[in-house]
Amino acid sequence: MNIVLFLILFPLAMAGLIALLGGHVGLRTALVKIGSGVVAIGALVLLALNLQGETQWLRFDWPWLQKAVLGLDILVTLILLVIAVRGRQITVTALVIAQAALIGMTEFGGHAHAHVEAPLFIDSFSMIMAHIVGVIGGLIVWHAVGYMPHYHHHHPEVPGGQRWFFATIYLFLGAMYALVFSNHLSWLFLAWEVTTLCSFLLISYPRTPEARHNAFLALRLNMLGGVAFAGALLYLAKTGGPFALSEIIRSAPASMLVPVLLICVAGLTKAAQMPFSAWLLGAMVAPTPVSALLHSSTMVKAGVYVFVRFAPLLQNTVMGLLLALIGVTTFLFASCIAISQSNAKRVLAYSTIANLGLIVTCACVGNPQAVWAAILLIIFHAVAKALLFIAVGSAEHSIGSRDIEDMEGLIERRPKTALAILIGIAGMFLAPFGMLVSKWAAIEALMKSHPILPVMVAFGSSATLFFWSKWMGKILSTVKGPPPPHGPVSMEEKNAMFFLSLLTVGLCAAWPFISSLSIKPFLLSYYGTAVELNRVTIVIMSSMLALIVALPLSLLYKGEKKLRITTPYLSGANVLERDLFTASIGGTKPLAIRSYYLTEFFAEGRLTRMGLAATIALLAALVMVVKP
Amino acid sequence: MNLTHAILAALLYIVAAPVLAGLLAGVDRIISARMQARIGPPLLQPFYDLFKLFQKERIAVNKTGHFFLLGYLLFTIIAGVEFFIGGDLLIVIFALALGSVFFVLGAFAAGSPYSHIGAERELIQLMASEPMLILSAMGFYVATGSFQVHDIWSRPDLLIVILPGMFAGLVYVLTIKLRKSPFDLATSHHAHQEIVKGITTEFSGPYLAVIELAHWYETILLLGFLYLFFAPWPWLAVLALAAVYFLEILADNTNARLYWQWVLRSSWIFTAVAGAGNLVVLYYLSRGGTP
Amino acid sequence: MKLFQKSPWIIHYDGASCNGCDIEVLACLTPRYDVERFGIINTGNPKHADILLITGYINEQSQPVVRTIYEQMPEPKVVVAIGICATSGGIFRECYNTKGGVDSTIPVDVYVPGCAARPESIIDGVVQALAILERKKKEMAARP
Amino acid sequence: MANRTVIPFGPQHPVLPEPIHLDLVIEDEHVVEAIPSFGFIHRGLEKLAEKRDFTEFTFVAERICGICSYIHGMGYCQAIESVMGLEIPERAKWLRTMWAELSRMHSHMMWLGLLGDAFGFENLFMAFWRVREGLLDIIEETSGGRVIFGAAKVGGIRRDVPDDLLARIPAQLAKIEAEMRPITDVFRDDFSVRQRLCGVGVLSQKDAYDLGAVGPVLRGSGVAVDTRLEGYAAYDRVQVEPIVESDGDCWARAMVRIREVYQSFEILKQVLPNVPAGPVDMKVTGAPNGEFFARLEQPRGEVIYYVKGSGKKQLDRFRVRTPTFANIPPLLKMLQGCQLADVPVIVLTIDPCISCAER
Repeated sequence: MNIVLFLILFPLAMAGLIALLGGHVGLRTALVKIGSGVVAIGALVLLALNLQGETQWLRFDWPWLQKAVLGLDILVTLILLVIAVRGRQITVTALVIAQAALIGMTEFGGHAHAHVEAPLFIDSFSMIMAHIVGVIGGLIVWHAVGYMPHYHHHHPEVPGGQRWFFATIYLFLGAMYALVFSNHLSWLFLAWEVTTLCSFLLISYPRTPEARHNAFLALRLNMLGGVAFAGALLYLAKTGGPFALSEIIRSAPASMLVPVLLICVAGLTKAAQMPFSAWLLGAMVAPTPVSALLHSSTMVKAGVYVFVRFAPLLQNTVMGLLLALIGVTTFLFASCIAISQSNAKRVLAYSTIANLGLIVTCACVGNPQAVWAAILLIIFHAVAKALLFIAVGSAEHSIGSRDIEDMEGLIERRPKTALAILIGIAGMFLAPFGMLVSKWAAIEALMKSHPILPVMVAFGSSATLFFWSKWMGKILSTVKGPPPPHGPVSMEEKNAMFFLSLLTVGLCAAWPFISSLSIKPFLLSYYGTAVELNRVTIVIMSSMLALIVALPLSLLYKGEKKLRITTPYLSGANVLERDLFTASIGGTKPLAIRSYYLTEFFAEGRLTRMGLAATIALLAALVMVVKP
Repeated sequence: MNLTHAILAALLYIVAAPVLAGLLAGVDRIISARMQARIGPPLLQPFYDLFKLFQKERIAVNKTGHFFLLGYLLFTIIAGVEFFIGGDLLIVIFALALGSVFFVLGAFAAGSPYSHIGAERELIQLMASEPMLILSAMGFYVATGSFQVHDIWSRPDLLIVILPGMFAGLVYVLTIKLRKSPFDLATSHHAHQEIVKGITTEFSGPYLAVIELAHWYETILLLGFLYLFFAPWPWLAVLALAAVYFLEILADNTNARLYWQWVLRSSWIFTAVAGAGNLVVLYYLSRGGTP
Repeated sequence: MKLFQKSPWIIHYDGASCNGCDIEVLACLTPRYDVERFGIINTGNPKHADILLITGYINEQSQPVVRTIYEQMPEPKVVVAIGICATSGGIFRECYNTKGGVDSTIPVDVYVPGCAARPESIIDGVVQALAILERKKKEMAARP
Repeated sequence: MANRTVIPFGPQHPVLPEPIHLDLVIEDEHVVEAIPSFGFIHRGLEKLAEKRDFTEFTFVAERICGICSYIHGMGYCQAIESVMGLEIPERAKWLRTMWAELSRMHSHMMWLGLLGDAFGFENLFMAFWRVREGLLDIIEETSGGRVIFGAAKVGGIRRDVPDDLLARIPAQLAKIEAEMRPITDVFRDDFSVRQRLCGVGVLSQKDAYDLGAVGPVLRGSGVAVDTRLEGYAAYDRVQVEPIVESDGDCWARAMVRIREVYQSFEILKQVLPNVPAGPVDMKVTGAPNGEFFARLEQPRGEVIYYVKGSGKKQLDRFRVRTPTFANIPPLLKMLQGCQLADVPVIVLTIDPCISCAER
């Protein structure tokens, strides 16, 4: 099982190497590229070595290891403290100090420190997470190699720091691996804090006041979660509870209410759930690869990871129901708000928040089928969202805007990028693509819990239908003649888009296999039962997919030669060019067609306030329910 | 349901649905005309129109728009087939939504203002009607313990008795789906509309015929949804469906077209009250009154 | 079956008329005349229409509009000029901005007389147009 | 940053029987800006007055517009008669009043139907037009024409109406009135209709006055002005009260027109029994010399005719200021901030007669 250690340590080593040698551009590029390949292939090797998805434990006989973890903990805390103090952030400073105090009391408070026999482990769920981190993360890093020079070209005001940028990203990936393989809660906490730190560094990368502000916002909200997490550790230490994830999961739910709740609150912050969702929107200021990374394979996925882990404890509890309500409320409100957004990245951000809400909901409902849906959602969301961010980043470079309205007719201007975005969007909401498969499973699963959950999902998913469809429509519709695109798309960007598109489509064909190979063993190990798939449904879904892929072939039908191309209907006011019409007071006017944003109906501010109020009330209810 | 039955049911739907829906459209037009003190067209008029449209010249704004219409037709048929072979209700609803999205994309692709506005309005209507459809599937699930149409179909008890809210909600949403006033925002069977023909503005001849055909398939599928409420008593079901359809025609003839805000708000509220209310009541009843 | 005779869809445009013929065209749709009996529907959209009913003569400003509408109609299509103005310019023939009847701009198949044309004669004109529509359909099919 | 759609609305548009064009700028469905354009049916018929004999020109004047055709003919004749100092026979005056009211009723009922259609209430359109046919029958029986009466003539009316026919009309009108009641009640009470009309396209009293609105648009905003009170034809001998609504919205304008239809029934009840016996026209000799303004109340509001002659058979100058033309500035005011769905409704509530406005 050295591969696990390798997966954790290799990115860390890469981070160090790039930090040391990254001054040389060529060398750095080569290093980053090789590194991304190794990370992705390493994850795949893991699959090959452990095809059955058996749970395996890693034991270490090194007594200094725990002390090293503690040392690193202190180091990370110190770095955070320096950042907070130098940034004159009083709240953040207070939070860091609070967290340090909690950890100090845990470690040095004279409690019998729980010994964890196997601090690292691997089961089929961590393998799925490892693939997401490795394959998608690797592709994003590969993309970043091509993207970053463009980025600096378009943003000359941003000081170059690609060396530290790539080092941080590798550190991030290493921390994510550590997070999903940790069985020891202290180790998990360390990885948790490192991801917080890395996200701060990456968000503040542009060095603008806005970036700085948003980075501190992210830090503040995530530190809130960090403090909660540290509180959970202290509670466990005081009550002599287990420190091993595997033991916590197997213990009686009633005895674990407080620590589980605290860690779940930490999960809420990381998964950008309301009322902690603001940081994810702010994180858009960072370059595209960072957004792609934060939204798809890392960071937010760390948040939902703990929920899925704790799912058996949350099943059939009031706490679980309340947390599920927070998730579903986030889903509903974020989906509705996304309708009013025209900035592509904000739409993606709200959609991420919404989908994570759905994952949280499923995990908190916690029955086998719901967890099955949650894991499928994690997989499909990671792939499709990474693809969307990367494709939108490319589109932004070639059209000079990230506004959806400016993507009009992208299908003619940049067919490949447009196709990638279309596949990504289809992957996010259309039958029979992944997210829809999962949503279908989610609704079935949530029906076994309280009906208010699936009802809210039904409303939320109709809202997603609206904003995704109009975006697709915008890309497909051509009103003006295509203006020449500026700026080429780099090879690396194309590769990443191609592979992620392939993955998005391929995964929908392959999901029954993923389900039976990876998710089923996990559920069996957790619950002793698993979900059986309806064969007819799979056949229908597959044939729908085949049809969607085959439909473009109908364009080759030769009867279409008889087609007469004419002008669009403009009430008879057409002028020869298709985007002009005879205007009032003489002359001609260009046509402009814009999508609906329904900004009064789905007002961002009002809905955000409503969502915040609802989720804060739910949090308060949680505190009332869970008394230590 | 075994394979032979399933194939037969699918074939029957593919062949019989347009015939049935066409006749229904004919009756609809005659009844509407009578309500307006007119004689109205012959019963077979919808078929004359359809076949005529297939014979018209093919014109289009660009070479891609109509490709999406094929998707509209195909996925609507798939939704219907999945329904009538007794498949998963949620898949039916998603396939239906997929078909509608294809339709909308086709209209967007035309890049013409009126079809664009029509497409946006169609999306609003989709957003308005979708929750109720999903909720009705949930209602069937709570009542019968299954999402499979086959299981729901073969239940001996009359579902309308325990799902009256769902039925009312579906009838409400049916008005949107059938493009009847006051909810004929995106396009209308009548001529005078502020956005011309809305979503169908740019589609003519055979392409318009495809849209009409898909709409017919959709109509029968939705009526099938309503049939489920009365499944054990087919005669009552036919009677109820006739009454519902008449009600839709009546609503069409006694209402002005409303604003999109009103359509969206009212159908979401109606869904939340009738649909979700029904669901929650059922949930607590099934748990013996204890929350 | 002669489908075009059973399902003619019309579109109406006011070239430059006094309204008299226009409201009579609309009156054809209403209960007393009820042209839907013959499957006639007023579509309002050139792309759906088979028969273009034009009232009034053509002036400088309406000429391109009429041309566009005609061009946007799919084959087979028939043009019916309604009222004496549409036929020849009628009482406005000597006005300074006239281009003449509808046939000055697009080919006309049926001329309906009257000022204003009565609903009965408009319906008669449309019925005459049906035969022409059917003929054009055959010509269209014969074309390679 | 605003996402604004810019589209042409008209000239060819199914809700507009006549060509008018608006450059619409909309945001979602909010109308941000609407710039109108005219001239699609400009015929230049005022210029034609220089080529035609002034008596013959009556036919042209009747074809200024096919809906308010009769009043145009009558107004033109009244103007010429005033220039020439002709006092036309009493019977002609009364019959003119009758036709003017019949013409107002058929115009209003046509308009009510079209309005119903504009907000997607097809049944209402059919119902109003069905009832209106009865009115057209009366018009056809008395004048010979359905929409263009051809009854106006300088110096009187073109043909007399038999007394037995006049005696039959009240019964016919009573039947029409009975048929109308339930349909107009829909306008008054129906939920969806009120949704579409109440509070839409509000024109304040001050705006209506300042922008020079006329007719039902002005009266719908609470200004009691009705040119019929000037007492032309036989209006000085019948009871006419201006019909006023105060809300200034589309519903108020619709109500004004509905009440005016009923008012016309009342006026006809006063006119028909009182038509005196006698000749209906007089011999006209000479040619107009001088100038005159005639003001009449058209269904759409006040219309002004200006004629100037210099003793020739042809007029020097003929000019019409039609109500639609006057109502365009208020229309632009009303369109501000409305919904896309309201555009046809608001445009219709000024009862646009583009043929009139563009002549």
